Amino acid sequence: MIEVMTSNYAAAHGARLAKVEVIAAYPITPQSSISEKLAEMSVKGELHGQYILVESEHSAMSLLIGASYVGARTFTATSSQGLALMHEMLYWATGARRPIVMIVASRAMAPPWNIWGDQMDVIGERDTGWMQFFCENNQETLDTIIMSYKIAEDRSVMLPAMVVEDGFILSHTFEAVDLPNQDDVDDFLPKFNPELKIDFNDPRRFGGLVMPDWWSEFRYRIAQDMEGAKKKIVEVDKEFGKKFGRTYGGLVEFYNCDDADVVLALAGSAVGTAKDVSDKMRERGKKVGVVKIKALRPLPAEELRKLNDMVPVVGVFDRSFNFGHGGGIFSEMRNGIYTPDGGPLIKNYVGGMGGRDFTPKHMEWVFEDLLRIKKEGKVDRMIEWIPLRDGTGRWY
Amino acid sequence: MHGRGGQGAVVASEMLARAAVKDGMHASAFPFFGVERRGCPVTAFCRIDDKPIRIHAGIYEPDYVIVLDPGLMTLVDVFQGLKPDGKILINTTRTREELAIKGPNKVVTVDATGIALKRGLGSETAPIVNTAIIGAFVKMFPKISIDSLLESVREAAPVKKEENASAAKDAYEITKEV
Amino acid sequence: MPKFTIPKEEYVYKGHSACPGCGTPLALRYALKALGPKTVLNFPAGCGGVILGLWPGYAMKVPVVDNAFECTAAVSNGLRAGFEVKGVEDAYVVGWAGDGATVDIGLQALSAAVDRNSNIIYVMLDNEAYMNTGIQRSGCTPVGAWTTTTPVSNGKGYNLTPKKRIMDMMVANGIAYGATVNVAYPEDFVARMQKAKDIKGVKFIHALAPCTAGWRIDPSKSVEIGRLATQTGTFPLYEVDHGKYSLTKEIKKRKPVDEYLKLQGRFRHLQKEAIADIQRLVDEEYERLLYNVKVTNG
Amino acid sequence: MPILETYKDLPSTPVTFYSTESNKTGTWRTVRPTFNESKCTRCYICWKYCPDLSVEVANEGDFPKIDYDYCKGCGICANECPSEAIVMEKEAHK
Repeated sequence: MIEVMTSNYAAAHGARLAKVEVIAAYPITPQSSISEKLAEMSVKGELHGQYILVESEHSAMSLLIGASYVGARTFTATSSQGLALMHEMLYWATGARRPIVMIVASRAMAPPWNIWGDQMDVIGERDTGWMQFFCENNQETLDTIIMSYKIAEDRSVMLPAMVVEDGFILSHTFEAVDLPNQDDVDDFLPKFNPELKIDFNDPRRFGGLVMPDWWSEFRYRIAQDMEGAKKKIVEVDKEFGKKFGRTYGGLVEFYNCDDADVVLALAGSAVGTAKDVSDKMRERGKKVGVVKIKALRPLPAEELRKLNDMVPVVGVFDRSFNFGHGGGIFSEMRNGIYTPDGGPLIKNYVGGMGGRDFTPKHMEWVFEDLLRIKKEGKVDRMIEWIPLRDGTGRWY
Repeated sequence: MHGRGGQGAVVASEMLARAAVKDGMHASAFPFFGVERRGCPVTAFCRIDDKPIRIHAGIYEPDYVIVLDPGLMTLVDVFQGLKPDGKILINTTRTREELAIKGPNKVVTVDATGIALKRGLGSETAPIVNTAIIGAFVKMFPKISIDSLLESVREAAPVKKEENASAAKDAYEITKEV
Repeated sequence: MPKFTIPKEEYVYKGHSACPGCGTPLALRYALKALGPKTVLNFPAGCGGVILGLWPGYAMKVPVVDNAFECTAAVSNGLRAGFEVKGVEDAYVVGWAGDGATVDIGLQALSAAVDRNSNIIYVMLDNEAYMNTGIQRSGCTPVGAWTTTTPVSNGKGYNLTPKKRIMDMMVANGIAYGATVNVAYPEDFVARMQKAKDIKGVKFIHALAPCTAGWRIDPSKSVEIGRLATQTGTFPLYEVDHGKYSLTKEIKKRKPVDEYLKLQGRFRHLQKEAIADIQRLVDEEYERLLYNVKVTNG
Repeated sequence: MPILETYKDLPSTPVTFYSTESNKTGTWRTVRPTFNESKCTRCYICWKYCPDLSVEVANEGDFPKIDYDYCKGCGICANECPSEAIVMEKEAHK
């Protein structure tokens, strides 16, 4: 059934269709309409579990960890400061191997206050051991939530997943979304059935105090499972495609890349804009491609390394900035692409932060800049902020 | 789509998107992401295409501009970016000349306020004109059928669904095609 | 014929890692004797986690989950929600947090769990400081006590902040049931837990458990000193059943507080005047309690 | 019980595997409770107050027995015993 809705509503429908059993959430712009929609669904009896109003994001995550230990499927939504407040419990969910799924409507971190789209919040949490999936449009938000449960709850994975929608740009934009029917989702997504949960007949301590002699092994086990998740992600994406007719490239999608002179790698809602611009520029004979980073965690390093043989110049667009270094996705890309033998020329474009629009014209400017770099054979400026009011880039 | 906080510009853009999708097109609708407060000028956008819409960015060169509150025209340059062959729809009882509109753009007017009040939508001081004005708009943009629009209005209107649908229909009927 | 005055069943294993003379294992023993095997405990950071032993070992016969410092009430609520959605009705959910994890860092989550009338038992294991991290002052440290963050020099520097009136706060917040218990009174401890367990809503148990290291006491004296806390009125035993206060251990004639203080190294620096001040404080708080008993039963 | 040797032996969720009973805390002891059955009234105060579960009473009516494998020698039993049936003595091996 096709319905026009925001990405926030699509997220709520994703949770409903995944038959989540315990939801705990705390309001924050631009996530709030997810919480509101879930509350409405709960009142109408459309949810299969409990919806609990908590007093903070920290408690939301804590509560879900508790419920997950009993074997309940859990969900929450947050943004920005709320995600930062959760920070401690994000590590906890990972270490405790709780396959919680959370949607983040990404938003700028204060101060000064700014409630708009910006990926600083989620980039800042990329090392907490959560899988991170970025969405390009509202349909992808819904589909990714359903897929995330299947990936996260797999006994070989058992790691939490963060689904990222760009705040406002997706969260408040109405688009057509194909709502799958419940039977198909039930068929696709098995019930959460963890290997270990609280069992009064087999009382265990979930956690424990681990000494240095075993600590590395505990970490290594997670590292291995995160690595193994890559295979699962690709598998689930394919399976989803078979069932619902939509796929998202698994970990990473190469669009117009095969014969490209330059490519731009990016994550989130700007991917669509980049694809559009890439098509239009190709009509004019400019061979530009787009690398859609679907999963930032686990980082699809093997796939990214393919770019070594594909293109001489790679641009990376970041909707956030890590002070003191560069964009987070930029760091990740370099980390992923480069081998001891080197890699392509690479440049970071930083923009679209705090709600500043990143338009097709900006995108075109970026591609032209990359083509110039290809022609000149060198990167003159590793990190460029686009647009800035001092005349760097262009301001529309 | 230019309006004031509380007039329903955002919901109207959503209704247009819904109707376009019903008629087999692709659409996306979104507000200007600001801090919306009742009464302050707000802008909402709707992008409609036969092909899937992948762009997630604002609209700077619209084909159509809809003005929910003519009082805004002295505050906001509603013509900004409007293509030379673009059309503007204004909620007013005045004429193009009375509004002193120059330039090449086609101007369509509709008394959405009168229609809204007749249908009991809002009050004299704060009429809810969004559904009436999009009724007029689909007359200008026949790729969206009035039936799909009315269905969308009924779906998305938070209250007074029938009154809102009637307002859209009234406006549709009195607006002349251009 | 000699009789057991508390249930015989044990749910704590031998070989746990508590210091000799520690009050906490006693509290765990008594609580679980009342609650039985279908109980899940959750522990934030604190001595509790260490006492349960090193991985892969574990000192309890019931399931336990570990959690972060400030989220005991929220995790407990989550466990309860999990049981509810899974149709498990006969399990007890116990949040077992220290005084600092409760009255300081965990107060927000606890208060909200009370607002939600979450069906949990919350045991605040009160040893009157952050003992696990090395005896730092908490909101439950009594006036006069030395801690490592209220170090005493030339008779000055000891804690001057009164112990937080957490029970009154919880009662005002709307707990279903509250009780103070003391490891020196096992029968009362078990009775209070038995009463609490089947009441719906948040049951807040304030349990006093002496800490030999933090109180600077001889391990063999920990029960005796715990008992003196109640006998002097420093830690009176009472319950609050849906807002109604009543004493659960009547002390006919309260002993002077000095008898309690003088056995503990953490109060060794106190001069006569300071002891008199503490006596006055204890008297005032005790009068407040009697007043609460009177007005809520009138 | 699983054998734990490498990271592969760890479960997907960190949990414990054994009871702490392999941890013989009796080695911590520097003083030792000695029990004199003739003075014991079987009030079981020593059993109630033992933090280390090292005073055992098999059945109601039995005399308490001290489990020296785990007794940490805190001395609460001796301190609390109303009939002086338990006395703390220096550990011989110390």
